[in-house]
Amino acid sequence: STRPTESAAVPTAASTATASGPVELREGSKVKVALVPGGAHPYFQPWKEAARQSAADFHLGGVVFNETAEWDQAKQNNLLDSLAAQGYNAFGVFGVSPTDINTTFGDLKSKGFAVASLASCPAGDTNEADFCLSTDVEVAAYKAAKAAIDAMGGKGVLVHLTGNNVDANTQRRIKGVDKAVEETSGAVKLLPVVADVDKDLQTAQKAVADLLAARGKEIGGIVSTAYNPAVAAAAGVKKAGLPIKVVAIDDDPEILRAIREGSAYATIAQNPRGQAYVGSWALALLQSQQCTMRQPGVVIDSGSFLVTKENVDGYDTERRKTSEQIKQRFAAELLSCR
Amino acid sequence: MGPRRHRQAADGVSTRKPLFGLLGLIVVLVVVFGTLSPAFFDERLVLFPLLRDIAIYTVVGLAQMVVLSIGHMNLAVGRMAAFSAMFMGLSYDRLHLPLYAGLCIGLLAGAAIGAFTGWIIARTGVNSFVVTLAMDFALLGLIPVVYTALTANAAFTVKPDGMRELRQYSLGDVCLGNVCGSPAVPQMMLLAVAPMLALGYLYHGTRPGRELLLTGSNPLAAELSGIPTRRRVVTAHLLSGLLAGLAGFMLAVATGSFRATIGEEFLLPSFLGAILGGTAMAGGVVSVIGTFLGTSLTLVIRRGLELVGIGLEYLNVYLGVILLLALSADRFLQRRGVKS
Amino acid sequence: MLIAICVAGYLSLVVASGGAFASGNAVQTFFQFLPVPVLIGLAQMIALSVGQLNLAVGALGGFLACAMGVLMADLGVPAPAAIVIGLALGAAVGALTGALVVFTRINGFIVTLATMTILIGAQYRLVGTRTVSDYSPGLKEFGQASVLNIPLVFLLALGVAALVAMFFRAAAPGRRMLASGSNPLAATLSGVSNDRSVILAHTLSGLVVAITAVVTVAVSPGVNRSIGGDWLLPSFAAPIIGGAVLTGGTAVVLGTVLAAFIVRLVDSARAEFSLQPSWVNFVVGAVVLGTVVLTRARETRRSGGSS
Amino acid sequence: MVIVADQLVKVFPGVRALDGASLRLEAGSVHALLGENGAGKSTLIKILTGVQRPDQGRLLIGGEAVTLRSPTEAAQAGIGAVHQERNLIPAFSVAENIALQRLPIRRGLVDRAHMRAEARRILGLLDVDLDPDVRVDRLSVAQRQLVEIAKALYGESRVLLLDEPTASVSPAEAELLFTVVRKLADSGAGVLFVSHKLEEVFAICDTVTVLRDGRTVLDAEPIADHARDDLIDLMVGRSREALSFPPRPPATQPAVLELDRISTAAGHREVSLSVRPGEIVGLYGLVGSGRSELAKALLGLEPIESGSVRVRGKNVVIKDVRQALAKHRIGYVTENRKEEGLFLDQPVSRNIAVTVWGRIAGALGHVSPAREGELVSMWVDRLGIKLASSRQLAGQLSGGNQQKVSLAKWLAAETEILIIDEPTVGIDVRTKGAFHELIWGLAADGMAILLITSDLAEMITLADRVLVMRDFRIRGELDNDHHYDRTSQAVIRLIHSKEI
Ligand SMILES: Nc1ncnc2c1ncn2[C@@H]1O[C@H](COP(=O)(O)OP(=O)(O)OP(=O)(O)O)[C@@H](O)[C@H]1O
Ligand SMILES: Nc1ncnc2c1ncn2[C@@H]1O[C@H](COP(=O)(O)OP(=O)(O)OP(=O)(O)O)[C@@H](O)[C@H]1O
Ligand SMILES: [Mg+2]
Ligand SMILES: [Mg+2]
Repeated sequence: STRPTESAAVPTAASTATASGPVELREGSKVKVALVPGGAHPYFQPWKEAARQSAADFHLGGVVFNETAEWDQAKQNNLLDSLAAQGYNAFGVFGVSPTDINTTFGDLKSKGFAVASLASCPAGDTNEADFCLSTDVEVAAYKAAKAAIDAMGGKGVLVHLTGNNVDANTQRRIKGVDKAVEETSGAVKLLPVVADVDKDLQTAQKAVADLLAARGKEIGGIVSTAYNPAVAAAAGVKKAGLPIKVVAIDDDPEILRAIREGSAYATIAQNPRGQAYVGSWALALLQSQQCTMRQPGVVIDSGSFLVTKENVDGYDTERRKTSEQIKQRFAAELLSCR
Repeated sequence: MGPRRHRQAADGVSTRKPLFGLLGLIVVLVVVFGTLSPAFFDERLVLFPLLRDIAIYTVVGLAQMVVLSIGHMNLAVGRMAAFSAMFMGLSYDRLHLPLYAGLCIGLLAGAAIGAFTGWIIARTGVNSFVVTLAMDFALLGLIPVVYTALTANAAFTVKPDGMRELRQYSLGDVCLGNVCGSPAVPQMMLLAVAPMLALGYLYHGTRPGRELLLTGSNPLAAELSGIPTRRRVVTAHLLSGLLAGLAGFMLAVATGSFRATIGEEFLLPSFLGAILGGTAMAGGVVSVIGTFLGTSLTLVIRRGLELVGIGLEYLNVYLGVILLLALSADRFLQRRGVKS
Repeated sequence: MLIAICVAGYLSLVVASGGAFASGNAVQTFFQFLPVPVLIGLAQMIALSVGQLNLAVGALGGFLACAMGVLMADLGVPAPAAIVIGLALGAAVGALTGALVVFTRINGFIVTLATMTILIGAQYRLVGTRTVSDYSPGLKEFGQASVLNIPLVFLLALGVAALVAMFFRAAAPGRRMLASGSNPLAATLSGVSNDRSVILAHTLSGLVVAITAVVTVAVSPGVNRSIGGDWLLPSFAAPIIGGAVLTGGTAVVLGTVLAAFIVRLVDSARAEFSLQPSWVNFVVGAVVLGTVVLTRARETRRSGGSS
Repeated sequence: MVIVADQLVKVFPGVRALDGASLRLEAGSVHALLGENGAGKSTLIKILTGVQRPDQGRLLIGGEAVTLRSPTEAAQAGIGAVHQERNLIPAFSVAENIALQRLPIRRGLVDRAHMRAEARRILGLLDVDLDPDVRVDRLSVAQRQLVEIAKALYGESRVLLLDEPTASVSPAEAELLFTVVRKLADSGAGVLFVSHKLEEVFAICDTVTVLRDGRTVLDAEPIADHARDDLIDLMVGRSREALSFPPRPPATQPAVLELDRISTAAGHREVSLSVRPGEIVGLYGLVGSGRSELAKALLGLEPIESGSVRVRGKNVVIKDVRQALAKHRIGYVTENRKEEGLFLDQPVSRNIAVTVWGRIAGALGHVSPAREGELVSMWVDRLGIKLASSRQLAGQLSGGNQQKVSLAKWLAAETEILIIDEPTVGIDVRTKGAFHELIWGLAADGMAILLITSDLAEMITLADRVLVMRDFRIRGELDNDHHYDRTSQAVIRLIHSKEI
């Protein structure tokens, strides 16, 4: 469950209130923020709305959301340069390739732009961006797996469906799931990961169908850390009418629907809206020279939430609360402002 | 093999390479985009990265061109790049070799895998399409195994000395006395120019090059004219692997790490660049400059649209439409030219 | 030859799975996902028969699937109407592509690559990143329905295959297309219009893609921008393993179907033995190469691929 | 019905293929169209069949002006043609190839029964017995030729245009064709007959038109009024004497090429022959007797099962043409230029230079353009190849000029042993003479030549010794005294000799 995160977040929130007043952005009109995901994906859709809202709330020079990177690091680098050429001077980026993105961040910083790594942090233990606001993909995968295992009653056979096998993020998701399974010390058996099934919905559907046809009886839980397999798994399990607990990540309408109708057990919702909204705000503070990071490259958890049938309608308010707390935390601990 | 060749022989137009047309198109587009958004001429933020891309994808196109020249295809062009980049990463990460030593090792690996592919094709006489497709799958399986075994995130992140410089430096940084090159032209461009010159010479000036073309033009007649067609098949695929490797290196340097996903985006651009440039899929006709221009055309269009601020909703639509319009216009003018 | 491999492969799977693989459910699952590879293979084969390539197979399929989905789910168009529109649209796009190839004389590869890009863009315009799923239950039932564990959609695909075979064997336009593909000059001198053949080929190719899209909409839980993203290589692999020649003049319907079957076998094996994806890729590579070496080696001692 | 071409002009990049050519083809007559290679004969025929559009001039059919936009329109106007290039669909059946013009349809599908019947009927006219259902790619060169003729007859053509129909058929088959042609003419059809074999022309034609450099220099005159030589003069533009070579003293040096009781996978049995330097050995036989395949076997393209090959006295096993060329200095001029001889989409220069690169290539295989250029232009001149520039694509040359290119390739190679397969198929009289002098000269300079030809006259003009092959066996050998009647008698006798 998500209790720990919150209980962690709440006291800090309390403390900020006393420590220092909330930070107000004085002059945002010269700051143009570009929010650049790795490519088109349901996960990032809330960024659009957040972009509009932050532009309005903080009177920024402009906030643009551009998803034309098409999951190609080279394309994303070019896109960032183009945006810079168009006058954008603060960047919130989901790096296509976690192992390369630090290089990109470095280049952007060296050109004097404020940079935030949103929704995922660079691989390795350094972060060239000003800060990283995310729930790390590995952690999210870990939580999803745990949720599935709990639902399975702590034992049984678990399967992990995921995307492009040679992608670094996929490797981290696999690690996350493996970790959760290891913690059961053998009570839960993990079938070999089914990767490369996110290419298109049918590949995913086929993979799920074949899986259920071959192993359906023994499988107790499916955790999908990619979008299409999640949709396919929910539908597949429902069709096969097997008592398999499907846990997804992210909260695309399609997945929430599956949870409501019970074909999926749960999902690990993250906080893309908060990432974009708070991220833009912090970027504006940095780029307008009003503040600096106390500890450049710091990593902040943007929160993650277990969504089941029970809280499927309520979890979003909880999530907005968290976003607010993150903002306060920035003000209190992370930024030092003039 | 007959059909396309007859078609070509039948009318001179289709065989003449549309180089000037392409050049014209590129100029026109640059002017248009430049006026729509003056930022287009920003040396540091636009021209430099654009030219760096052109350099990389020109090499990719050449890697496809050399096999097209014998009427074959290489569907594994991207995976061969990844394969050879893997060896480069290994030699930096494990052997701590300097940048160019690692490059050489990687290129050797690329050449080897290419030659092996060519050898299978020559031996079995099976369609290159199928063999390279199979090779692609095989490598697709092999590469992740190695990376997951040896690295944390499916990538070698060590940065040998000179890598950063190679990525960032332009001709502006090479000066004779106090005259310096243009800061808009990345030094990496040299890595593309070198193979362009080499291939240009190979095809126009040397025996093996011409023998490649004739093998593509009519394998049976080539065999009967004393050309070692099988050896040429191997040669072509070897070169393809080598160039793919070079492209992989350039991409890795440009983005930052030697990773398993290198080259995933290479396949279609490799054909597009070469064929736009006037290289015939049926073999026997190549154009090195054309490959460069064809690659430039597509990248200029994309970059221009980006700068004008086209979102994903329209980007691809415009990309395709502009490409079609531009080429149709070009063809139309060409035919007018021939008539008069 | 291919047949032998198919039978052998299938039986070995049945044995390996201790008979489980012969069970109704498994059989149904197996054939449930055969129609799409078969149909896209045929669509590509039709283009190849006149020496053309159709890179837009996946993009067109994805676009049409999404278009039909949106028509039904958002605009409330009844399924039959949506299907008719989809088919018509597919044929139209195909015809347009063919016309472009003929009238601009731009290489078909480039043209279809451009149309592919356009269609991918259009598909995104239609559905963005969402998944459209609440459309005609009737259609979805059809997608799941089966007689004796053989899904209707598979029978549909076989029907289409039969028609295509018929077309190339016995219909005058089909024969003319093959003539154009095999030797355009000779075809011209025999009063066959190569231009017409090319346009017709692209039109039919588009139509078959549209049928594939219909099947997709019926079979899959929903449609989104990912549909069709993975069709390109399979569409080539099936006919070429089946014995089609890239430069035209061949129509190998049976070969295409069998090749698709073989690839599907590998999928199932992957699940059956829960193989590592890497291994599966090895296997696919090996199977593809093995099959073709066996079937082709005796044919041609001539160096190099036929293209 | 008459068909009239009036002052046609056709210009290709660099060439005026037709430059005021006129033709008047009467119904009920066989009309010869003569001219050197590149004179414009095929172009004229392509225009009469709507394959190409004239740049100037008019076509009149039955008195009124017409424009033929496509071969279909020509067919509808009752014009059928056998073009110079082979134009069959290899994978289709004989019947289907014949009927491709207008496939018979029944209930939307091709009516195969009817198609087969039609094919049988037409093949019957030619009385050729060929199974209408056999795939064309299983046929011999000659058989394919006959199918093309049947194809032209399909659809009751009132006008039949034959562009070198006898170029690659045996005399017997040619005879057959002539009787058919006569039949057609007598039944009121107009036949246009293009050939470089003047004997044939005189044998079957009533009237004659001569083209020179795309211009009509003799317009539809009775052939009877003209002697062989003044026709040649008209074609060539200047008079030349017919050549005949005196018998030579038999060559004395030891043989450089010897086959000793060779048997091949292709079916040759116990084939033995030897060729000395300075000697032309003729290998005669009907089409399909296995001569070309013997040559191919010799070059390692067909497996040799038993027997031995000796080159300059040493036993050798030849792997491929490259080895034959580089190591043993053996060259092979293929018989079938389109598939085996030429690179149609490549410049003429490369087509010729391909065999010499090995010799002139320097370090890194560098080929000096100058060196290559002069070699190419030398051979272009020596064979009088008619082209716009050496950068012109081989596929754009006239049929005969293509043949010259494929020969030039091997002459340029400067081999010591040369196997020449059907060198003068589709070559005009003058050039044929030039070829003969050339080949004779090569031998005189000490080259060992094995000459394969189905043209008996040519064989007797050139060969020192003639070997006769039938059904993949050597049936006999005779010394050639260059006396046509005597030697031809002997050869024919050997061919039809019944002994096994
Ligand atoms: N498609 C083409 N492009 C360019 N030149 C051509 C083309 N077709 C023919 N020519 C030129 O036109 C001239 C006439 O060619 P044509 O084939 O009519 O000669 P021909 O009389 O048939 O000779 P032959 O007896 O050798 O067949 C030649 O010089 C040839 O090179
Ligand atoms: N009756 C036949 N039926 C089928 N194929 C044949 C027949 N005769 C010959 N062929 C094939 O046609 C080609 C011509 O035969 P080949 O060239 O070997 O004999 P040839 O005496 O050299 O004839 P040519 O005079 O055409 O050179 C060969 O490929 C041969 O296999
Ligand atoms: Mg001719
Ligand atoms: Mg022969």
